[in-house]
Amino acid sequence: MSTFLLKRFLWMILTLWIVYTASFFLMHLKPGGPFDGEKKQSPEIRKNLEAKYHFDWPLWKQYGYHLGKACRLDFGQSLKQKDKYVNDIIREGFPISATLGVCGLSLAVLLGISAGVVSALQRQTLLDFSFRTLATLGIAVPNFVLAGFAIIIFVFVLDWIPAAGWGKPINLILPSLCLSAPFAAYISRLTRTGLLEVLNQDYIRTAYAKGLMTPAVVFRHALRGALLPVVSFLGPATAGILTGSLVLERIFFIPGMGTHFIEAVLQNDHFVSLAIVMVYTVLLFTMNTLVDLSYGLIDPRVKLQD
Amino acid sequence: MASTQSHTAADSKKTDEILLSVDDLRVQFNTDDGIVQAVRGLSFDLKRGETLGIVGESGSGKSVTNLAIMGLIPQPPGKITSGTAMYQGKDLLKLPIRELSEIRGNRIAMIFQDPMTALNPFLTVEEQLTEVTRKHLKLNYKDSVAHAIEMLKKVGIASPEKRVFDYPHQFSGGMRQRVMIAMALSCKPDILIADEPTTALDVTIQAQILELMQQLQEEEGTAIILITHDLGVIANVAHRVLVMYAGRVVEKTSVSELFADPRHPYSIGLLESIPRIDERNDAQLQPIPGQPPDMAHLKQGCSFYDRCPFRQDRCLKEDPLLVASPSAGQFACFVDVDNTPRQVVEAE
Amino acid sequence: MSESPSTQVYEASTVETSPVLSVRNLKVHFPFKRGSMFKPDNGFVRAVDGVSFDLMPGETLGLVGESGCGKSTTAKAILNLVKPTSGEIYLNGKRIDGLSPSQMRPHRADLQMIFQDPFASLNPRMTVGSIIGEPMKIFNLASGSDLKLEVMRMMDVVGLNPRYINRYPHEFSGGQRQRIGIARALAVRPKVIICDEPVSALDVSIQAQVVNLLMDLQQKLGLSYVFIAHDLSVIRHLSHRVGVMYLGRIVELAKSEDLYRTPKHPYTQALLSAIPVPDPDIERKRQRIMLEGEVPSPDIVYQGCPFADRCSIVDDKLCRHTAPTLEGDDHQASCFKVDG
Amino acid sequence: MTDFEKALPPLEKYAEMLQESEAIHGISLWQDAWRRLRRDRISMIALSFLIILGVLALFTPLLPLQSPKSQDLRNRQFLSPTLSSVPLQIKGLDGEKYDQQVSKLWHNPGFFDRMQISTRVLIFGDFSIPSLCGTDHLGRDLLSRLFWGARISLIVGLVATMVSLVIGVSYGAIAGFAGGIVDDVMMRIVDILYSVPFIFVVLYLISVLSEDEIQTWLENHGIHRIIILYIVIGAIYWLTMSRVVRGQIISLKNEQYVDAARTIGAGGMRIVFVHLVPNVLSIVIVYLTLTIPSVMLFEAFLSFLGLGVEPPSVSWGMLANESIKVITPLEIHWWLVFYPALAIALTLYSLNFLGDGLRDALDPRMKNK
Amino acid sequence: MPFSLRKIFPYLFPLFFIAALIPVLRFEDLPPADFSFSNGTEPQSIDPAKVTGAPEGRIINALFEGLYRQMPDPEDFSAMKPVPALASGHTLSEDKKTYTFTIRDGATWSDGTPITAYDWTFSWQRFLHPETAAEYAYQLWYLTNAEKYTGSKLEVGDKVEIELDDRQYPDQHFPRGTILSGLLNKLEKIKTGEKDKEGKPKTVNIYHVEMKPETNGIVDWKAAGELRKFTNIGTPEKISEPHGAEKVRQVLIHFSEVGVKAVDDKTLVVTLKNPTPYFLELASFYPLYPVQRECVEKYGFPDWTQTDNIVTSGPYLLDFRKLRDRIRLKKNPKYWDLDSVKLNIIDAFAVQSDTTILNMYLDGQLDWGNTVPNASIENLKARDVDNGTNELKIAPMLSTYFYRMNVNRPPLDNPKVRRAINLAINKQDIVEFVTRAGQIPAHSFVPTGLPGYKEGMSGEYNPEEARRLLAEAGFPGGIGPDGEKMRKIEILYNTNEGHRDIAEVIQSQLEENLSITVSLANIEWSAFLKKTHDMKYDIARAGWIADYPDPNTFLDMFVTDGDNNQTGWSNKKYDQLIADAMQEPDPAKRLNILSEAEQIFMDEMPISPIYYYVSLNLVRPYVKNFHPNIVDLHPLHIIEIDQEMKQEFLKNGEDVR
Repeated sequence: MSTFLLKRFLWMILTLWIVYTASFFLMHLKPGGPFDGEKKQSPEIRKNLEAKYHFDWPLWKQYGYHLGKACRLDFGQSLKQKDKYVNDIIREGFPISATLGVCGLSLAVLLGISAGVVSALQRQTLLDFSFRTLATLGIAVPNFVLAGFAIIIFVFVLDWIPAAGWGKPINLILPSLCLSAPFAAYISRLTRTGLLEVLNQDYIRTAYAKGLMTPAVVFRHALRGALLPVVSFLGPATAGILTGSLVLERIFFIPGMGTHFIEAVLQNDHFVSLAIVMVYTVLLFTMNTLVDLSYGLIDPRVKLQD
Repeated sequence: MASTQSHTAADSKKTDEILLSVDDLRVQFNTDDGIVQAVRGLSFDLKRGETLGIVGESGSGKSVTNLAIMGLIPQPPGKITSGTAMYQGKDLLKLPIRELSEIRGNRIAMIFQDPMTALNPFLTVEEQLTEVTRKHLKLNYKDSVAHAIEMLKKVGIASPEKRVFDYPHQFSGGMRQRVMIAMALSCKPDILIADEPTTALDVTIQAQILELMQQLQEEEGTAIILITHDLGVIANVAHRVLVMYAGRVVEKTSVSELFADPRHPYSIGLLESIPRIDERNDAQLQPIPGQPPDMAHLKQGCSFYDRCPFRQDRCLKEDPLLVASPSAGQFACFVDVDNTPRQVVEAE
Repeated sequence: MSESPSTQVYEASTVETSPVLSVRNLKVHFPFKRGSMFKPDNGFVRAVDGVSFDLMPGETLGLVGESGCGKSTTAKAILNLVKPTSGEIYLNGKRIDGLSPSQMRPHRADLQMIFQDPFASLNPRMTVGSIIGEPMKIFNLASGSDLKLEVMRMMDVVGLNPRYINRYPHEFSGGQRQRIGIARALAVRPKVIICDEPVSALDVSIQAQVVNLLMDLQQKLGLSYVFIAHDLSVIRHLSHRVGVMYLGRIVELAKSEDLYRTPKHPYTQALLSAIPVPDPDIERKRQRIMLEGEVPSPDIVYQGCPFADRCSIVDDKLCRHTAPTLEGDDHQASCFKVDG
Repeated sequence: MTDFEKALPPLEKYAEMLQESEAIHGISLWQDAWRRLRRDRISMIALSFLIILGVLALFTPLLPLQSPKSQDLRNRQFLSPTLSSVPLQIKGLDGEKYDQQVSKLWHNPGFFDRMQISTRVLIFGDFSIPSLCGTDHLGRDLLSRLFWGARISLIVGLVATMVSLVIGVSYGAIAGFAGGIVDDVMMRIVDILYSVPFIFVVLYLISVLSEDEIQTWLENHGIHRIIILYIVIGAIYWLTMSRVVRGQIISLKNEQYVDAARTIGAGGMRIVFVHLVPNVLSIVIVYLTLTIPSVMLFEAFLSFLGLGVEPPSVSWGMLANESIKVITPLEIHWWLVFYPALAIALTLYSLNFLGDGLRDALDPRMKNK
Repeated sequence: MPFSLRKIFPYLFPLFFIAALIPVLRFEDLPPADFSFSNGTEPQSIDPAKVTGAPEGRIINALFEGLYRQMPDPEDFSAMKPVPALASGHTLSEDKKTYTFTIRDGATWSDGTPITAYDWTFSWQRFLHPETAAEYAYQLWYLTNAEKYTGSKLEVGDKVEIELDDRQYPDQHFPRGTILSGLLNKLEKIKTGEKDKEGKPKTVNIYHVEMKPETNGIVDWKAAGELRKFTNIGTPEKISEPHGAEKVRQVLIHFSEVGVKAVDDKTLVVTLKNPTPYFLELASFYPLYPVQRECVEKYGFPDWTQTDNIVTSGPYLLDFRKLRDRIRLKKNPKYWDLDSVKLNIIDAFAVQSDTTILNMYLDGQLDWGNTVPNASIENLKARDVDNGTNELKIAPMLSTYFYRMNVNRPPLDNPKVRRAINLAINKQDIVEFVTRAGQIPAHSFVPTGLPGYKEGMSGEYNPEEARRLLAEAGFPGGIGPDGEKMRKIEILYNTNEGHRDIAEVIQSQLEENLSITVSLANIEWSAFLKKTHDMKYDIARAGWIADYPDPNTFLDMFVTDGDNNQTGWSNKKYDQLIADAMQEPDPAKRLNILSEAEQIFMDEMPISPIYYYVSLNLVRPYVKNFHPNIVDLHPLHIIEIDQEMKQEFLKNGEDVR
């Protein structure tokens, strides 16, 4: 296991390096720079700005310089949030996005699995059909449209929840609900198919032959196998949650990493976007590794694949 | 290492008490190709301590019969259209699921063909063994583990105290089948249904498993329904035999009678078509020509008609019923009953 | 059609002719990664560990053994489907092991295979015509409408209705599918066919049809078979010589009659006695040698005789240190305790 | 060999049978699956919907719809569904005037569309369907925009998916079939790409592609920017496809019929394309029906960021995006939300249900269940 | 039973999520603010020298203060007027080039230390210093030699200051290292052999300086000194060594040459290059606000701006700052005019989405929303009418929405084509039906509303005239002289719904009125800027907000090769007029010259003005002293809350629809 983790760690370092390099050059080759504004600066001011942030250096030299700093986890100062170090920005944004992401993911898992199990057990009934319809709806309606309606209903019609903002637990409800919707829908589909497949297995027949009743069979025997696809979906789901939160953070005015990232990308705040890309990469990699580990923990037959 | 095969011990426990009585069982499945009549009017009795062999080709309805008795036919697409299966005064086929589940795994247990897939790969052997005894014998966790270890010891698994915490994939095929047997026999059932228990195993392992089953039967007096396509296995362990073809019993007789004097043309063909280990047939094998019928589109008349060397015009119209043979057994063919000599017709 | 009854049994040709297929000291070892992801366990599986035999023209050599004894791997190695670790394979006197796919291709016309699973060995998306026609196309044996006629002829030869040329495998029963597989193998007019458990997936009543067909074809076309099976009765029925395999090695090799009548190796003896005879009278009287335990895993390296652990006549001094080799002229066995 | 031939029955014998054999058609797995699919009511409804949608989208210029782009700021802003209509004022025009009116009413129609438009004018004249779905903030007819948007969205969905299909299948098939170190390296690349936040790549590519030189070059080669969009989206979605295909190929590689193909001397290419790929296709098709919706949604997401298609072209994503602007607590122009959402939802519904149905129909294990 | 992680894992799995939540679920309970408003994008910095935007301005105006401050004119609340702030007043010299400011008694920093004239010399030196890289540095280039200081430009004979490479913190340019003074004798430019990013050869400077002695901070320029050679620290050894040049941090024009001088603690003298009638407006512009030297030099940038470190001078203190969430301000008890400060705690939310702003406003989370979604303007107006309130406040602004036309690209090189395009755009329709906030259709580049200024005229919407002009230009009916249709014109705009709608309407109008083909291209902001800066467009949207209330802020950008010209347009007469206006001391004459220039500009039409912006503010009825004005500037400290009204308002639980 430790060799597995070590190998994974090394792969992550390599991935990080590749992603860093690719992103770095993509960013610097992208037309337009961080110092462009509606008003074009005079050449003198521009020169001073470029000198200050080493943009006057040849690209490879900048790359080496910043990579060296990045290796020491120093991403320097933001080009746009000039009062802030990049690390501060992440330190402020990450916990917020993490809260939102974990809530969204938990909600997605919870809702998705419950709906999927019910749907599979009540196969071809009205209940199944309505769950599947709901699930398709969850996938089909973009979450920003969903958010619009949720705000109207919960904020203005029912007046339960403040419209936007961050700071109180109640602020978490709408965004995580909207964030989780497509994933809950997808998970319920996966659970349903997975469960139906597992219920056809011989060992389920064995379990029935032992005299177990349906709940015991489903929860003790079938669900583990049925959830394997759900577990492996959690990796991509994390990626999706991260992307989804980009939009929702904007609508619900949540100061998470997504907002920072989008703004940084759009404003060419290279150092911030690079750092956030790194954080996302680490997050995705960690999540994928966790998924692989859970796979091994759930299915004893799974073998080690570096 | 060497042991003598003997039925005496088992015979001594055999009584005439009828444990299970199946009457006119009919099962059908809805498929894309139409309605498949998997079992068409099957009846038999099972006595305490005996081994009833059911032999037939794949698709002949032998597995479906037993799944039906256990209430394990997925419905839909399956449907039990008629019949009763009386066990201790209750009709298993009509029992509510809650009551049936009290019998399943407790009074009637089952082992399956493929021990690779019949055990849950996600759970340890201990988890799978204890759950039977905890449910039916109401043992607490500690006792149930002890019981599980004891059962594993009984079926011949070395160092069961350790292996009980292993996962199925850590066992070899034969060992897994032993675990299945241990699981099935945990509650000392009256009836053990063994659905092709050795088909997936090697011959040397098959011999071990069959020996084990017989030995346990001797000890516990369990009645066994043994489903197989291997006539050798039947000859080895069964007392009585049902020969099934296309969802029907075509011959029902004692094991010695079947091999000595098969009556139904299918039984005869089956015996002639298998190569034997104990003698070199210099002649070619005599296969049964043709293919088993399509169960979704059964024609009128005897379903063996197309492949039968003794067929008559009458067979085309009527489906023969089981009749008593001169020697205690029953078979379903017109020829012998009417005492007409069997006339070989050219097979297609 | 195919089931024309014949009383004449094809006898193996005389010894003077040279073998069509020779296998010398064939070894196939696979690396494996095993164990859970938390407890990895890597090593080598010695699937085939020094197998040698000759196959004479017109002869059927049965290879028998329990699962995992390496019989299927032997077949695959001969056909160059897996790479042998060491050893030599000669087809018609030419060495064919270690050839590249293109170098191997000309030899494949003489060497064909019939597979175990009639459901898995046919591409479900191809018609019978294209399945049987494919080898002919590859070897340029026929083309155009001739190809179709050739295919129909092959179908006829194996007892399939030639009119069904445009049907798909799933529209046939197991026995018929196996006939398709046989027709595909025959399409290139091979001399040697490796039959890897060709009947074990079939119902008993169908098995006999296929066995008869194979024997019939051998007689008519002068084929040589390496017939691999775990079913000793079938092997006995159609083999001229039989090799018994255990843990990647042939432990006994003899003429069919001799082997079944007087098995020498303790493993062969146990194997034969384990098989139930479809006759309750005999069954009741039989003395049975019970082998204890299971076939050990082929990844363990043995110093001595691999069967020693389960052997009833094991001699600790003799068997534990050096492995026995096949000894004897006609009736060979690899055991120190029997004389050749 | 000659012995062999002698033992075979004469070839001529089969010539007559050949004709009989023509009459006997086998049922391929595809036909079999189709048969099963036909019995699935929901799938068939979904399929019919998609076909009708596709046909309508293809022949949109032929339909008597209002102009998707002509605005009427003064009189038709935010009209709720109504029976009033704007006639085209094109009938009777000819030559230059006609051309001018066409380019006023429709955005840059191609040859095929022009033909349809003239046929439409011939049949329907100036008549056009009233604004049954209302009008938008610039007074344009929503119904017409929905239809024209369907064209773009469906094409984005299809083409991008096809791009992902081509890349994904070839990449996955090569990796899976080659195995060993090649497979390791190729899949590791996929893993790494999975970790790249693709939004970034999209932003980059789109801004690079709107560079003047590149744009001129592309236009000179007849490549429209929207095509680039398809390719970009497709290039993002191939990752999962390649994993799916690789997994399938690896499991099929060990099938006996592949061994059988080897024993008859089939080469690597033949094995991949004759034996493996057709058997992977069923999985791929099911996966496609799930990819198209996500591509369409991704286009909506891009539209949300303002990076989707360029007006006056219109896509459903753009309509959906416009709709959130009118969801305010003060007033909701419900038709601007409802109809685009309905169109998207129905299409994705159909694709999803069709996907489920296809999986059931194509999966051999589900046979007879 | 042996312990097995695997066995319990499935039960742990749900727990995993809950466990993951615990460390991240941290909420703090904040006391509610007296007043909350949306501040647009997150301020880039609260260092006055570092920023350029309006959101930053709102915060800096609350935290800091300048010599003067823009306040609503008591006579006309819609006008803003500079009033004395940290300066108690000023005198202006005869030539209108020298301002002498008197610093207010009792003005103190928030740490209690008094504010002196030296704070300005320090702050402005820092502001102009090249290493500060202040984007707004040009706002102070009205001072003599200020531009040279920022641009590190030197001529032989200039007095120079040399900063040695002995800084306390090398990455902070304040506190500075040892400063030497001297006269520049000779300036050598030597090629390094390397090339810079654009591929031009790189050069380094060797400064030959005659050193001047310094006693008690006073340089004796008359005294003779040794000759030394200097070069910048980046110069490679292989060049600096043969020349015997010492490596130093900076060689700049001596700051005593720049037109700002503290005579004593209370007197600040500012010398300008030209008479600048709007200099007081500049003096009340936030980039020119002073910062405290001790604070900046102690912590350095950016640390000095952190909540715990910052020392400010304005009516409010920085309570805390949460990135992209809010900045909380609290009353500064040391403020000199404490009485005028009404609110104790203010929250400035960095909300960007205007829909979200509206939601938050209607839900009561905001007292002031600084923008409104277009789609809701009508509803909000109707709502005001229904409620009898005046929450939506619309006021004209000194800014213009316009389209640049690339005069280097045919057919746009023809002024008649450009004028035709301008006349074919129905601006009235755009403001009435697209922007819909009461924006004013623009007929000139300089917005109306500058007193004494007569704008240039570009002509009203007139499709007939437009077609005629186009025909005159050689494209009758959109068909060129070669019989081909006029090439497709592309309108470039940055990604934004509002821009898109306008572009779509204009596209449709041009096609309708002129029968020319127009395509639209939207690209994201920075790529858009790059393209317009590089002039790779046909027509591009643009907007310009006045830096100060004077036509010059609009007009000087279109001089030949002006940084913000970006159209390729050049007109000698125009250039001359702008230069003349610069020198003209008489305000009225000056405006006339500018007016003449704009008319030339409008006749040539390198741009097409679309409309003048308005400011849109949503303000709750209980907020007092909020006055819409032309620069959309709203001093926070004078805002009052009518508590009674607020209580009543909250009690009524306002119906949002």
